[in-house]
Amino acid sequence: MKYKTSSKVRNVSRLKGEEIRKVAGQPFEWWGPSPKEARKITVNKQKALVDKRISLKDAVKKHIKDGINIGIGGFVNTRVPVAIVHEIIRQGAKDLTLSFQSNSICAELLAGAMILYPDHLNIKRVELAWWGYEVIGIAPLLRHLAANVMVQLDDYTNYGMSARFKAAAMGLEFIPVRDHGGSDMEQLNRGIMIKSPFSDKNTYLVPACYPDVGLIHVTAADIYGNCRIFGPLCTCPEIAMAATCNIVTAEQIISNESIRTYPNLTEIPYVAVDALIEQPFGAYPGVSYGHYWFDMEHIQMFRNASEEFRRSGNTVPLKKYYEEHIFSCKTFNDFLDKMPEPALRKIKKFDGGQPIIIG
Amino acid sequence: MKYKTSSKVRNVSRLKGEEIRKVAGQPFEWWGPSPKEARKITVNKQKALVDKRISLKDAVKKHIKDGINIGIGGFVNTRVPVAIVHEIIRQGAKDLTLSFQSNSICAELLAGAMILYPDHLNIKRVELAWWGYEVIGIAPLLRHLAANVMVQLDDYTNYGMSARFKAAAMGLEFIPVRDHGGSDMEQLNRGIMIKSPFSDKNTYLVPACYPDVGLIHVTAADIYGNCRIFGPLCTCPEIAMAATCNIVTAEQIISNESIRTYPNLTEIPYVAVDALIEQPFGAYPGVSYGHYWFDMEHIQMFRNASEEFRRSGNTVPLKKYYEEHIFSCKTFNDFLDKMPEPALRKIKKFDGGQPIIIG
Amino acid sequence: MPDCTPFEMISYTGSRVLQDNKIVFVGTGLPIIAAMHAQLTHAPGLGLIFEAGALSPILDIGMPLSVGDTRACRKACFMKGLCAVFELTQRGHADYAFIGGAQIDPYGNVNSTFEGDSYRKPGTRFPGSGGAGAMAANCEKTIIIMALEKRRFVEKLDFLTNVGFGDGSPDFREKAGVMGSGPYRVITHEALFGFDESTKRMLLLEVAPGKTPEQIQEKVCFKVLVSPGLKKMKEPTKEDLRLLREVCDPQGYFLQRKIK
Amino acid sequence: MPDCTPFEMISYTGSRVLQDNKIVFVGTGLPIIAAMHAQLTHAPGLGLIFEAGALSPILDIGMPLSVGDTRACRKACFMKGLCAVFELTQRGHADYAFIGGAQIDPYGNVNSTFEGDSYRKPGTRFPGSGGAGAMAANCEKTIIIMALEKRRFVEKLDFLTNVGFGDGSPDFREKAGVMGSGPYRVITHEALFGFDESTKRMLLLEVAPGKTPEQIQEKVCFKVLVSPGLKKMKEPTKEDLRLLREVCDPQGYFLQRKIK
Repeated sequence: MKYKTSSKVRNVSRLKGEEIRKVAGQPFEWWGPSPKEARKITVNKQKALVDKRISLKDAVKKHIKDGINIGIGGFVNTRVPVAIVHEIIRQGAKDLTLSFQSNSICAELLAGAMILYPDHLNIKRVELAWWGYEVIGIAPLLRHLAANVMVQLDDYTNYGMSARFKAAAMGLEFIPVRDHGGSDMEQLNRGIMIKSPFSDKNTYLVPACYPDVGLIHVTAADIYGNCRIFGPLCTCPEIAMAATCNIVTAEQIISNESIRTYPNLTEIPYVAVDALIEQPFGAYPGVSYGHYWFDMEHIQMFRNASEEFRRSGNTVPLKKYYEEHIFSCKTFNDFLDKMPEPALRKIKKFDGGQPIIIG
Repeated sequence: MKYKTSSKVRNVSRLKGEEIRKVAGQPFEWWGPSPKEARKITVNKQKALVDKRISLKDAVKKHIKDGINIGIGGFVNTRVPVAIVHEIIRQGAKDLTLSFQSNSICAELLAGAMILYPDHLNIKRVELAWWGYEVIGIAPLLRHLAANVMVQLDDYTNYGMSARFKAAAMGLEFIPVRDHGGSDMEQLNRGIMIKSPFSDKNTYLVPACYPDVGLIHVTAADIYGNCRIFGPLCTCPEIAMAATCNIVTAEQIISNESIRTYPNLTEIPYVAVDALIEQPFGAYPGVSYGHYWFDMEHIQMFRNASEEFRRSGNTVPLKKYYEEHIFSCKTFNDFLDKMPEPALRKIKKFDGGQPIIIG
Repeated sequence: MPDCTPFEMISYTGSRVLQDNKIVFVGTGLPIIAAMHAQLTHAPGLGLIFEAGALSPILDIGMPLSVGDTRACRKACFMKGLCAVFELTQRGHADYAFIGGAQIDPYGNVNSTFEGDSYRKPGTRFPGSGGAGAMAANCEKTIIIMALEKRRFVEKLDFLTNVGFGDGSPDFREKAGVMGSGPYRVITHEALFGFDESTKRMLLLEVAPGKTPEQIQEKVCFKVLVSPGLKKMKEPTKEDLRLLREVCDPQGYFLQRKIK
Repeated sequence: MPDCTPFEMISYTGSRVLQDNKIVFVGTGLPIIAAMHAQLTHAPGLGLIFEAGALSPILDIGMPLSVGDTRACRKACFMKGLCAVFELTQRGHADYAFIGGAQIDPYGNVNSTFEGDSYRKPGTRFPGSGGAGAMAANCEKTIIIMALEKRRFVEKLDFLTNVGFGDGSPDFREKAGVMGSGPYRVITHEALFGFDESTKRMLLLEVAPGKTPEQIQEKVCFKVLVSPGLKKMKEPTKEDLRLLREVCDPQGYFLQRKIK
């Protein structure tokens, strides 16, 4: 199937033919609900405006099941759903598929949990574009998982993953993109090159990505789940519409009256939201535009523990992080309470004060 | 080509086989710039933040040429670019292709100009979803043009046309949709049914629509062309990104500082805008959310003149409309000056006062 | 029964068909009136989609006269553009499509493109598919409003604009690549139709008081199946009529029109 | 010439390469610094795109440390998400891509996925394509920053992540379905490369003062073509260095790092 049409990329790199054939020989498979299944789940939902607020603990208990595909919102350190990820780690889940464009702390936290507590939480495969810390460095735990063949990876570009969520948000099976072609991703990932029926030109199609559950952190939401996002939207609106269920944390709950005063500002409509939690600092130590910048020192502290594990196999500092910051906390607020007040004050100040509309 | 794959729609209706084959026998053809040509035009543009303001007269003189595809923004009576259409009618243009989802007054005004002054302005073909006045009635001049085979029509759904502009905004050749299949539009329009390479299921693809020039009316813009739109966005952001050039009228010019304070509110970025005109009431007699409702009496007056022509062939009332309201006006403000003040007061009041952010 | 106009009967019946806590994608005119009435009575949790871009507005300054009209966006929860709401629909968020048209055939296919013998040279050109084609394809259930007239209820359409069950074959919609389950109800002032599950043909479910299935058949070109559980159409109460006349369409834009 | 670090030389050269009134799609680190320097000197009309969603921000509260960082959106003209900015790029609005990577081959293809013999069992896994794959495909011209080291300038990549000229055949990019015209410059601290028009292979355009083409060749695995018009790389002035050190990256996050 893979080779019905292709670019001329074969043999440009050292990528081995047998590896390519191995992957290409597999029939195409959805790594989450198929488009038809995803639609059916949506069709069968109640569409009423109801209060979606619930505790994070109950939300995760209700929606995070073994074997599901979890779509992670945000981008690298931006509006990443850290509070939700902490709770998933506390409760555990197996055979997960993760889907995201670029992530740092959320992906590493889940990877670390898998390394330390494999019977409690583990990741089977990841569809992604990028996994790292940008200025802070590479992702040690990804490197460990990859080198030890502990997860299956499926590589796309940031646009490719975004377009895959977008295709799902549109209710489609696939969407054409102008990238991947001519790279080894074309040879390995689950996209397919076709000839455009309009021009006969090679055109790469990426399959839609419908997560079972999307994890999204937003600037503000009303109790029904109508969400405002200020700053970069990342791929959050698309992931939320793509997923068959969404757990959303919001920096603050605002009134439905405010939402209805400026309906143009709603980036995710209530119909997509299943569980809503007011969680200030819900993306901490990541950044949330209009509220706080990222806490580089905290991220470095966790990364240092991860890097020490990768280099030496010493799990002590890493374990200490999980015990102290996740397992000994009942809620994300318990974790935040352990953070030094000056650190939080500093990241609030660093936000820069570009205004957001939450009235 | 058309019949490589198709639904089972053949012979469900009385649509004649020879008519279908006639259309399907034609090779696929872009009705405006091809995706490659459109990209090239964009690549060669200067990308600087420069003051885009110009008179409407000069904008039309510069950008509206014979033979081009004009993408009309707005939807039915909503934020329709009436001021720009008046100027196009004043200056004239030949062999036009029009592209829009649903339109009323703009399409009828152009059609009427073609009927009355065919050597001055004429339309060769229209790609569309809907042409009418909703509550006010059918579009008499469309009916006249169609019955007399004066234009070629290519029919899609409102989503189909929107998706076609969206595909162009994304720089693509085509986009999959979940409609048209199983209807006679599948047999006649320029979309193509394929088998999805992911599921082998029938999937309809519509070709992107790249207008040469987009006509857009917005709520507010800064001098560089960063545009805010409140109320329904219709397909305006997509048309603006699809077109290789855009003429934009704005109810009001706002400061670049304001734009930069709330960058999330910009719906069309400056890079898409070539000519900008501050034109209060630029969509009149259509509606512009936050500013005014539509003027049903004025629309009825024009439609009555059109309907009289359709029924009786009498061009006098229609000609009177064009002479009085377009040709005897140097600018759109001259036209507005002829409108009774109470009518404008009334439609302002009918807007309802949902707030917009223009500070 | 208080006197009611044909369009009042249609609106009231449309309202009855809509369930609470669902989302209905409405077109201009009677669909809006039916949805407003439903919200005011048995379905306060009904959400509306208007195709210019609004989800779940509150229609508190009057009935919208256009689906792109400011009134149709009034106090919406979410408002973007056509792409956003039609994609909500493709993704499964719209329970009902509420469409009209010029002709309907036994399988719930609808023509809103032209009447006559030729697409290229139409006898009467209509406005076109508009939103109806996408709604009929991808809202979960399609409700069609149509005046009960022989020229409208035809064996074969002049043009199939908005997809129903096609030729009635079980896989027609799947082969068409559309997602919704298809036609659900056809509402006229004298009869309410559903569709027979196995043949996908129109099935008479209810007739107006004083009417017989035979009288309905006379106004339909194709053979009408009659439900074994045939019922009488419920009539609007005085209060229903007050709501329709005073709240939903006080100017009578739609309700006071005449059926030819 | 004042003393300058390798990364200062790269940033300054990056700045030189960027024309005024164009739009550059920047990644974290040196690309941002180069673009900031260009805006401060010869290209005040240069616009920036950050992939989390910002177009043409004003970086007046410091250098962004992440492309999704609040600072990267500061006073932007337009801010949506990844889809919006990558689609601007597919549509032709981004003149330059500014990317890095772990390995580069003679045709300007870049690896940022893994080092080793197997995709499934990589020796060293890198972060992945991220935005670079889409930028290299669809920005009009691709600028690549790379430390000049033999292990990086290789004959064949372990993995081709971000498309350049592929195997150098004239229709490679067309057959790949990508839109941009491809690799434009490769910037190192000791050499600036372009590409030969006919062979699509890397072409030495400029060398750092005191360096010879032979010395550059020693650090590159493949045969380096040398431009007949070979030039000396321009060095930053004191004022350039002040801007780089005091305005662009006062904390030295990127400029003070060492090349291994």
